[in-house]
Amino acid sequence: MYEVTEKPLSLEGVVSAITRRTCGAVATFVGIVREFSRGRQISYLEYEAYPEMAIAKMRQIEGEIREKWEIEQIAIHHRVGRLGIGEASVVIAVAAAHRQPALEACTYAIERLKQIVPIWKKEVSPDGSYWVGMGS
Amino acid sequence: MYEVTEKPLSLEGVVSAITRRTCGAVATFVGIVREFSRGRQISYLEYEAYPEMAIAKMRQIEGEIREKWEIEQIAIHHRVGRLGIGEASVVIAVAAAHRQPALEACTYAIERLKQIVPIWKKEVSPDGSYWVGMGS
Amino acid sequence: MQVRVKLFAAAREIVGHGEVAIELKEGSTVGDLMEGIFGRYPALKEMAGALVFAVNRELAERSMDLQDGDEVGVIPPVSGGTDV
Amino acid sequence: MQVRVKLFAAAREIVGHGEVAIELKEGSTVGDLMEGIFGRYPALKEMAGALVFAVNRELAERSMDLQDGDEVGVIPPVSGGTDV
Repeated sequence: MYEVTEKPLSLEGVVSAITRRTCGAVATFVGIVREFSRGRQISYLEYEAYPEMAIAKMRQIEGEIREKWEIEQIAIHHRVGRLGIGEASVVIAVAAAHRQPALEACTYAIERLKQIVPIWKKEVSPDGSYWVGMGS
Repeated sequence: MYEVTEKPLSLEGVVSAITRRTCGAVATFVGIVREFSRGRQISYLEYEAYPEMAIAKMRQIEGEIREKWEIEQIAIHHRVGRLGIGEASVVIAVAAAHRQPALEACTYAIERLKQIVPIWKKEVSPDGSYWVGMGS
Repeated sequence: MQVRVKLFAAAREIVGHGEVAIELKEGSTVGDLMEGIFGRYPALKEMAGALVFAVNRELAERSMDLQDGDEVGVIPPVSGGTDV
Repeated sequence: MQVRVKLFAAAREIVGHGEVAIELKEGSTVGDLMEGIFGRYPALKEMAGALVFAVNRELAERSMDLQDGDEVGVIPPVSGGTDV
Protein backbone atom coordinates (compact mmCIF):
# COMPACT_ATOMS: atom_id res chain seq x y z
CA MET A 1 0.00 0.00 0.00
CA TYR A 2 2.96 2.29 -0.58
CA GLU A 3 3.45 4.47 -3.56
CA VAL A 4 5.84 7.17 -4.69
CA THR A 5 4.29 8.56 -7.82
CA GLU A 6 4.24 11.50 -10.19
CA LYS A 7 0.48 11.22 -10.57
CA PRO A 8 -2.03 13.26 -8.57
CA LEU A 9 -3.03 11.52 -5.35
CA SER A 10 -6.58 10.38 -4.75
CA LEU A 11 -7.72 10.45 -1.14
CA GLU A 12 -10.94 8.64 -1.92
CA GLY A 13 -9.01 6.00 -3.86
CA VAL A 14 -6.58 5.37 -1.01
CA VAL A 15 -9.37 5.14 1.55
CA SER A 16 -11.49 2.72 -0.42
CA ALA A 17 -8.45 0.57 -1.19
CA ILE A 18 -7.77 -0.02 2.50
CA THR A 19 -11.29 -0.28 3.91
CA ARG A 20 -12.48 -3.78 4.86
CA ARG A 21 -15.78 -5.02 6.30
CA THR A 22 -14.05 -5.20 9.66
CA CYS A 23 -13.05 -1.51 9.68
CA GLY A 24 -15.06 0.96 11.67
CA ALA A 25 -12.67 3.87 11.37
CA VAL A 26 -10.37 5.42 8.83
CA ALA A 27 -8.09 8.28 9.79
CA THR A 28 -6.29 10.17 7.07
CA PHE A 29 -3.72 12.88 6.73
CA VAL A 30 -3.23 14.91 3.59
CA GLY A 31 -0.24 17.20 3.18
CA ILE A 32 -0.92 20.06 0.80
CA VAL A 33 1.27 22.63 -0.90
CA ARG A 34 0.72 25.96 0.83
CA GLU A 35 0.95 29.41 -0.62
CA PHE A 36 3.55 30.41 1.97
CA SER A 37 6.38 28.50 3.57
CA ARG A 38 8.77 29.88 6.15
CA GLY A 39 7.45 33.34 5.31
CA ARG A 40 8.16 33.11 1.58
CA GLN A 41 5.58 33.12 -1.17
CA ILE A 42 5.72 29.79 -2.99
CA SER A 43 5.42 29.51 -6.77
CA TYR A 44 5.51 25.72 -6.82
CA LEU A 45 7.33 22.81 -5.23
CA GLU A 46 9.52 20.11 -6.72
CA TYR A 47 9.46 16.88 -4.75
CA GLU A 48 12.21 14.34 -5.16
CA ALA A 49 12.44 10.91 -3.54
CA TYR A 50 14.86 8.07 -3.14
CA PRO A 51 11.96 5.84 -4.10
CA GLU A 52 13.24 2.37 -3.19
CA MET A 53 14.47 3.54 0.20
CA ALA A 54 11.33 5.63 0.74
CA ILE A 55 9.15 2.54 0.22
CA ALA A 56 11.41 0.50 2.55
CA LYS A 57 11.09 3.18 5.23
CA MET A 58 7.31 3.32 4.81
CA ARG A 59 7.26 -0.45 5.44
CA GLN A 60 9.37 0.11 8.52
CA ILE A 61 6.84 2.68 9.77
CA GLU A 62 4.05 0.15 9.26
CA GLY A 63 6.01 -2.38 11.31
CA GLU A 64 6.48 0.12 14.12
CA ILE A 65 2.77 0.95 14.04
CA ARG A 66 1.68 -2.68 14.16
CA GLU A 67 3.78 -3.15 17.29
CA LYS A 68 1.94 -0.29 18.97
CA TRP A 69 -1.64 -0.35 17.68
CA GLU A 70 -4.26 -2.76 16.38
CA ILE A 71 -4.83 -1.59 12.86
CA GLU A 72 -6.14 -3.32 9.79
CA GLN A 73 -4.52 -1.51 6.88
CA ILE A 74 -2.27 1.44 6.22
CA ALA A 75 -1.47 3.21 2.99
CA ILE A 76 1.06 5.94 2.34
CA HIS A 77 1.16 7.60 -1.06
CA HIS A 78 3.68 10.35 -1.74
CA ARG A 79 3.77 12.42 -4.84
CA VAL A 80 6.97 13.57 -6.52
CA GLY A 81 7.69 16.03 -9.29
CA ARG A 82 6.26 19.50 -9.65
CA LEU A 83 3.29 20.41 -7.46
CA GLY A 84 1.28 23.59 -7.51
CA ILE A 85 -0.40 25.27 -4.58
CA GLY A 86 -3.33 23.29 -3.26
CA GLU A 87 -2.05 19.97 -4.58
CA ALA A 88 -1.62 17.03 -2.23
CA SER A 89 1.96 15.91 -1.65
CA VAL A 90 1.21 13.03 0.69
CA VAL A 91 -1.82 10.98 1.65
CA ILE A 92 -1.73 8.68 4.65
CA ALA A 93 -4.71 6.54 5.53
CA VAL A 94 -5.08 4.10 8.40
CA ALA A 95 -8.05 1.77 8.73
CA ALA A 96 -8.84 0.01 11.98
CA ALA A 97 -11.73 -1.56 13.80
CA HIS A 98 -11.77 1.33 16.25
CA ARG A 99 -11.14 5.03 16.06
CA GLN A 100 -8.38 5.47 18.61
CA PRO A 101 -5.76 3.25 16.97
CA ALA A 102 -6.63 4.66 13.54
CA LEU A 103 -6.15 8.26 14.71
CA GLU A 104 -3.03 7.63 16.78
CA ALA A 105 -1.37 5.53 14.10
CA CYS A 106 -2.08 8.17 11.46
CA THR A 107 -0.47 10.87 13.58
CA TYR A 108 2.52 8.61 14.23
CA ALA A 109 2.88 7.80 10.53
CA ILE A 110 3.19 11.42 9.39
CA GLU A 111 5.66 12.23 12.18
CA ARG A 112 7.85 9.26 11.30
CA LEU A 113 7.53 9.93 7.59
CA LYS A 114 8.98 13.39 8.14
CA GLN A 115 11.81 11.87 10.19
CA ILE A 116 12.98 8.88 8.21
CA VAL A 117 11.58 8.77 4.69
CA PRO A 118 14.07 10.16 2.16
CA ILE A 119 11.97 12.68 0.30
CA TRP A 120 13.04 16.26 -0.33
CA LYS A 121 11.38 19.25 -1.75
CA LYS A 122 12.60 22.32 -3.51
CA GLU A 123 10.59 25.39 -2.72
CA VAL A 124 10.53 27.61 -5.75
CA SER A 125 9.58 31.18 -4.99
CA PRO A 126 9.95 34.45 -6.88
CA ASP A 127 13.15 35.23 -4.96
CA GLY A 128 14.89 31.90 -5.51
CA SER A 129 14.64 28.23 -4.73
CA TYR A 130 15.58 26.25 -1.65
CA TRP A 131 15.96 22.56 -0.95
CA VAL A 132 14.11 21.50 2.13
CA GLY A 133 14.93 18.12 3.47
CA MET A 134 13.66 15.22 5.39
CA GLY A 135 12.33 16.33 8.73
CA SER A 136 10.53 19.35 7.35
CA MET B 1 -19.73 23.24 7.14
CA TYR B 2 -22.10 21.00 9.05
CA GLU B 3 -24.50 18.58 7.54
CA VAL B 4 -26.87 15.88 8.71
CA THR B 5 -27.99 14.17 5.57
CA GLU B 6 -29.55 11.02 4.16
CA LYS B 7 -27.23 11.14 1.17
CA PRO B 8 -23.95 9.21 0.94
CA LEU B 9 -21.01 11.17 2.28
CA SER B 10 -18.14 12.24 0.05
CA LEU B 11 -14.77 12.43 1.75
CA GLU B 12 -13.15 14.05 -1.27
CA GLY B 13 -15.99 16.59 -1.46
CA VAL B 14 -15.65 17.56 2.18
CA VAL B 15 -11.89 17.89 1.94
CA SER B 16 -11.91 20.05 -1.16
CA ALA B 17 -14.65 22.25 0.31
CA ILE B 18 -12.50 23.19 3.29
CA THR B 19 -9.05 23.44 1.72
CA ARG B 20 -7.67 26.95 1.19
CA ARG B 21 -4.39 28.19 -0.27
CA THR B 22 -3.18 28.74 3.28
CA CYS B 23 -3.74 25.12 4.33
CA GLY B 24 -0.81 22.74 4.49
CA ALA B 25 -2.58 19.92 6.26
CA VAL B 26 -5.95 18.23 6.28
CA ALA B 27 -6.74 15.55 8.84
CA THR B 28 -9.87 13.50 8.42
CA PHE B 29 -11.80 10.87 10.27
CA VAL B 30 -14.31 8.58 8.63
CA GLY B 31 -16.61 6.37 10.67
CA ILE B 32 -17.73 3.30 8.79
CA VAL B 33 -20.38 0.67 9.41
CA ARG B 34 -18.63 -2.52 10.50
CA GLU B 35 -19.69 -6.07 9.98
CA PHE B 36 -19.59 -6.73 13.71
CA SER B 37 -20.49 -4.57 16.67
CA ARG B 38 -20.24 -5.62 20.29
CA GLY B 39 -19.80 -9.19 19.09
CA ARG B 40 -22.97 -9.27 17.00
CA GLN B 41 -23.16 -9.64 13.25
CA ILE B 42 -24.69 -6.48 11.77
CA SER B 43 -27.18 -6.55 8.89
CA TYR B 44 -27.44 -2.78 8.61
CA LEU B 45 -27.70 0.33 10.77
CA GLU B 46 -30.39 2.95 11.08
CA TYR B 47 -29.06 6.35 12.12
CA GLU B 48 -31.37 8.94 13.58
CA ALA B 49 -30.51 12.49 14.57
CA TYR B 50 -32.02 15.44 16.34
CA PRO B 51 -30.77 17.48 13.40
CA GLU B 52 -31.13 21.05 14.67
CA MET B 53 -29.51 20.23 17.99
CA ALA B 54 -26.86 18.10 16.27
CA ILE B 55 -25.84 21.05 14.09
CA ALA B 56 -25.81 23.35 17.13
CA LYS B 57 -23.56 20.92 19.00
CA MET B 58 -21.24 20.61 16.00
CA ARG B 59 -20.90 24.40 16.06
CA GLN B 60 -20.12 24.21 19.76
CA ILE B 61 -17.37 21.68 19.03
CA GLU B 62 -15.89 24.04 16.45
CA GLY B 63 -15.89 26.81 19.05
CA GLU B 64 -14.10 24.59 21.55
CA ILE B 65 -11.54 23.62 18.92
CA ARG B 66 -10.84 27.20 17.88
CA GLU B 67 -10.06 28.04 21.51
CA LYS B 68 -7.47 25.27 21.62
CA TRP B 69 -5.90 25.09 18.16
CA GLU B 70 -5.10 27.26 15.17
CA ILE B 71 -7.18 25.76 12.43
CA GLU B 72 -8.54 27.16 9.21
CA GLN B 73 -11.69 25.17 8.52
CA ILE B 74 -13.61 22.26 9.93
CA ALA B 75 -16.42 20.24 8.43
CA ILE B 76 -18.55 17.55 10.04
CA HIS B 77 -20.99 15.61 7.91
CA HIS B 78 -23.12 12.92 9.48
CA ARG B 79 -25.33 10.58 7.59
CA VAL B 80 -28.72 9.40 8.82
CA GLY B 81 -31.11 6.72 7.63
CA ARG B 82 -30.26 3.18 6.66
CA LEU B 83 -26.57 2.38 6.13
CA GLY B 84 -25.08 -0.88 4.94
CA ILE B 85 -21.74 -2.36 5.91
CA GLY B 86 -18.83 -0.37 4.54
CA GLU B 87 -20.80 2.88 4.24
CA ALA B 88 -19.53 6.03 5.94
CA SER B 89 -21.66 7.31 8.81
CA VAL B 90 -19.56 10.35 9.63
CA VAL B 91 -16.84 12.38 7.95
CA ILE B 92 -14.83 14.94 9.89
CA ALA B 93 -12.21 17.04 8.16
CA VAL B 94 -9.99 19.71 9.66
CA ALA B 95 -7.78 21.95 7.55
CA ALA B 96 -4.95 23.95 9.08
CA ALA B 97 -1.70 25.57 8.11
CA HIS B 98 0.19 22.90 10.05
CA ARG B 99 -0.25 19.23 10.71
CA GLN B 100 -0.32 19.12 14.49
CA PRO B 101 -3.41 21.29 15.03
CA ALA B 102 -5.21 19.54 12.16
CA LEU B 103 -4.56 16.08 13.63
CA GLU B 104 -5.27 17.01 17.24
CA ALA B 105 -8.44 18.92 16.40
CA CYS B 106 -9.73 16.04 14.28
CA THR B 107 -9.23 13.60 17.15
CA TYR B 108 -10.93 16.01 19.53
CA ALA B 109 -13.86 16.50 17.17
CA ILE B 110 -14.76 12.82 16.91
CA GLU B 111 -14.46 12.35 20.69
CA ARG B 112 -16.72 15.31 21.40
CA LEU B 113 -19.14 14.29 18.66
CA LYS B 114 -19.63 10.95 20.38
CA GLN B 115 -20.17 12.75 23.70
CA ILE B 116 -22.53 15.60 22.91
CA VAL B 117 -24.07 15.33 19.45
CA PRO B 118 -27.56 13.80 19.60
CA ILE B 119 -27.34 11.05 17.04
CA TRP B 120 -28.39 7.48 17.69
CA LYS B 121 -28.14 4.30 15.78
CA LYS B 122 -30.13 1.14 15.70
CA GLU B 123 -28.03 -1.91 15.07
CA VAL B 124 -30.08 -4.39 13.11
CA SER B 125 -28.73 -7.90 13.27
CA PRO B 126 -30.23 -11.33 12.50
CA ASP B 127 -31.04 -11.82 16.18
CA GLY B 128 -32.79 -8.50 16.77
CA SER B 129 -32.18 -4.79 16.82
CA TYR B 130 -30.71 -2.53 19.44
CA TRP B 131 -30.63 1.23 19.88
CA VAL B 132 -27.17 2.51 20.60
CA GLY B 133 -26.91 6.02 21.83
CA MET B 134 -24.74 9.04 22.00
CA GLY B 135 -21.40 8.18 23.48
CA SER B 136 -21.00 5.01 21.49
CA MET C 1 -49.50 26.95 26.96
CA GLN C 2 -48.26 24.50 24.40
CA VAL C 3 -44.87 22.87 23.91
CA ARG C 4 -43.53 20.66 21.16
CA VAL C 5 -41.93 17.45 22.34
CA LYS C 6 -39.43 15.77 20.07
CA LEU C 7 -38.65 12.12 20.66
CA PHE C 8 -35.81 10.11 19.25
CA ALA C 9 -34.62 6.55 18.84
CA ALA C 10 -36.07 4.16 21.44
CA ALA C 11 -38.21 6.96 22.95
CA ARG C 12 -39.70 7.74 19.55
CA GLU C 13 -40.50 4.10 18.91
CA ILE C 14 -42.28 3.74 22.26
CA VAL C 15 -44.40 6.84 21.75
CA GLY C 16 -44.99 6.09 18.08
CA HIS C 17 -44.33 9.68 16.97
CA GLY C 18 -41.23 11.76 16.53
CA GLU C 19 -43.02 14.92 17.58
CA VAL C 20 -46.07 15.64 19.71
CA ALA C 21 -47.70 18.91 20.78
CA ILE C 22 -48.69 18.98 24.44
CA GLU C 23 -50.85 21.44 26.36
CA LEU C 24 -49.51 22.33 29.79
CA LYS C 25 -50.53 24.55 32.71
CA GLU C 26 -48.58 27.77 33.04
CA GLY C 27 -45.57 27.25 35.28
CA SER C 28 -45.02 23.62 34.30
CA THR C 29 -41.50 22.25 34.39
CA VAL C 30 -39.74 19.68 32.23
CA GLY C 31 -40.43 17.21 35.05
CA ASP C 32 -44.17 17.99 35.01
CA LEU C 33 -44.29 17.50 31.26
CA MET C 34 -42.53 14.16 31.49
CA GLU C 35 -44.74 12.88 34.30
CA GLY C 36 -47.71 13.38 31.99
CA ILE C 37 -46.00 11.54 29.16
CA PHE C 38 -44.79 8.72 31.40
CA GLY C 39 -48.39 8.21 32.60
CA ARG C 40 -49.39 7.38 29.05
CA TYR C 41 -46.26 5.39 28.10
CA PRO C 42 -45.14 3.08 30.90
CA ALA C 43 -42.39 1.62 28.69
CA LEU C 44 -40.91 5.11 28.44
CA LYS C 45 -41.08 5.50 32.20
CA GLU C 46 -38.89 2.41 32.51
CA MET C 47 -36.02 4.27 30.91
CA ALA C 48 -36.83 7.52 32.72
CA GLY C 49 -33.73 7.46 34.90
CA ALA C 50 -31.50 7.43 31.84
CA LEU C 51 -33.30 10.07 29.77
CA VAL C 52 -31.95 13.56 29.47
CA PHE C 53 -33.78 16.57 28.13
CA ALA C 54 -33.09 19.54 25.94
CA VAL C 55 -35.13 22.72 25.94
CA ASN C 56 -34.72 24.67 22.74
CA ARG C 57 -31.76 22.44 21.89
CA GLU C 58 -29.80 23.02 25.07
CA LEU C 59 -29.61 20.42 27.80
CA ALA C 60 -31.95 21.27 30.67
CA GLU C 61 -32.69 20.05 34.19
CA ARG C 62 -36.07 18.55 35.03
CA SER C 63 -36.71 21.52 37.29
CA MET C 64 -36.56 23.97 34.38
CA ASP C 65 -39.70 26.05 33.79
CA LEU C 66 -41.20 25.73 30.34
CA GLN C 67 -42.54 28.58 28.23
CA ASP C 68 -45.21 28.57 25.57
CA GLY C 69 -43.70 27.43 22.27
CA ASP C 70 -40.70 25.66 23.77
CA GLU C 71 -39.20 22.69 21.98
CA VAL C 72 -38.42 19.86 24.37
CA GLY C 73 -36.12 17.11 23.14
CA VAL C 74 -36.27 13.72 24.82
CA ILE C 75 -32.79 12.28 24.59
CA PRO C 76 -32.61 8.52 25.12
CA PRO C 77 -29.91 6.82 27.09
CA VAL C 78 -26.34 6.55 26.13
CA SER C 79 -25.42 2.94 25.65
CA GLY C 80 -22.01 3.08 27.24
CA GLY C 81 -20.84 0.70 24.55
CA THR C 82 -18.12 1.77 22.20
CA ASP C 83 -17.69 0.25 18.82
CA VAL C 84 -15.52 2.64 16.90
CA MET D 1 34.93 -3.31 -7.39
CA GLN D 2 32.17 -1.02 -8.50
CA VAL D 3 29.42 0.71 -6.52
CA ARG D 4 26.45 2.75 -7.63
CA VAL D 5 26.10 6.12 -5.96
CA LYS D 6 22.66 7.72 -5.87
CA LEU D 7 22.45 11.43 -5.22
CA PHE D 8 19.39 13.45 -4.33
CA ALA D 9 18.15 17.01 -4.08
CA ALA D 10 20.98 19.53 -3.54
CA ALA D 11 23.63 16.79 -3.79
CA ARG D 12 22.23 15.65 -7.12
CA GLU D 13 22.22 19.19 -8.46
CA ILE D 14 25.85 19.76 -7.46
CA VAL D 15 27.06 16.55 -9.08
CA GLY D 16 24.80 16.96 -12.08
CA HIS D 17 23.67 13.33 -12.06
CA GLY D 18 21.27 11.34 -9.94
CA GLU D 19 23.35 8.20 -10.25
CA VAL D 20 27.02 7.53 -10.91
CA ALA D 21 29.00 4.28 -11.04
CA ILE D 22 32.34 4.46 -9.25
CA GLU D 23 35.30 2.08 -9.26
CA LEU D 24 36.85 1.54 -5.86
CA LYS D 25 39.73 -0.47 -4.39
CA GLU D 26 38.71 -3.56 -2.48
CA GLY D 27 38.20 -2.76 1.19
CA SER D 28 37.04 0.81 0.60
CA THR D 29 34.61 2.34 3.07
CA VAL D 30 31.76 4.80 2.61
CA GLY D 31 34.17 7.46 3.84
CA ASP D 32 36.79 6.52 1.22
CA LEU D 33 34.13 6.70 -1.50
CA MET D 34 32.99 10.10 -0.37
CA GLU D 35 36.51 11.53 -0.13
CA GLY D 36 36.91 10.72 -3.80
CA ILE D 37 33.64 12.39 -4.69
CA PHE D 38 34.34 15.44 -2.54
CA GLY D 39 37.67 15.86 -4.33
CA ARG D 40 35.79 16.40 -7.57
CA TYR D 41 32.89 18.43 -6.16
CA PRO D 42 34.06 21.01 -3.60
CA ALA D 43 30.50 22.38 -3.27
CA LEU D 44 29.39 18.95 -2.09
CA LYS D 45 32.23 18.87 0.42
CA GLU D 46 30.85 22.07 1.93
CA MET D 47 27.76 20.18 3.06
CA ALA D 48 29.74 17.07 4.01
CA GLY D 49 29.13 17.44 7.74
CA ALA D 50 25.40 17.31 7.21
CA LEU D 51 25.23 14.44 4.72
CA VAL D 52 24.19 11.01 5.79
CA PHE D 53 24.59 7.82 3.82
CA ALA D 54 22.62 4.72 3.05
CA VAL D 55 24.13 1.47 1.86
CA ASN D 56 21.60 -0.73 0.13
CA ARG D 57 18.85 1.54 1.47
CA GLU D 58 19.81 1.29 5.13
CA LEU D 59 21.57 4.12 6.92
CA ALA D 60 25.28 3.42 7.26
CA GLU D 61 28.29 4.87 9.05
CA ARG D 62 31.19 6.29 7.08
CA SER D 63 33.35 3.48 8.44
CA MET D 64 31.22 0.82 6.75
CA ASP D 65 33.03 -1.42 4.27
CA LEU D 66 31.59 -1.46 0.80
CA GLN D 67 31.09 -4.52 -1.39
CA ASP D 68 31.00 -4.84 -5.14
CA GLY D 69 27.55 -3.90 -6.42
CA ASP D 70 26.51 -1.89 -3.37
CA GLU D 71 24.10 0.99 -3.79
CA VAL D 72 25.20 4.04 -1.82
CA GLY D 73 22.63 6.79 -1.25
CA VAL D 74 23.84 10.29 -0.52
CA ILE D 75 21.20 11.86 1.71
CA PRO D 76 21.36 15.65 1.87
CA PRO D 77 20.84 17.63 5.03
CA VAL D 78 17.68 17.98 6.90
CA SER D 79 16.59 21.57 6.93
CA GLY D 80 15.30 21.67 10.43
CA GLY D 81 12.49 23.88 9.21
CA THR D 82 8.92 22.75 9.62
CA ASP D 83 6.10 23.98 7.48
CA VAL D 84 3.30 21.50 7.91
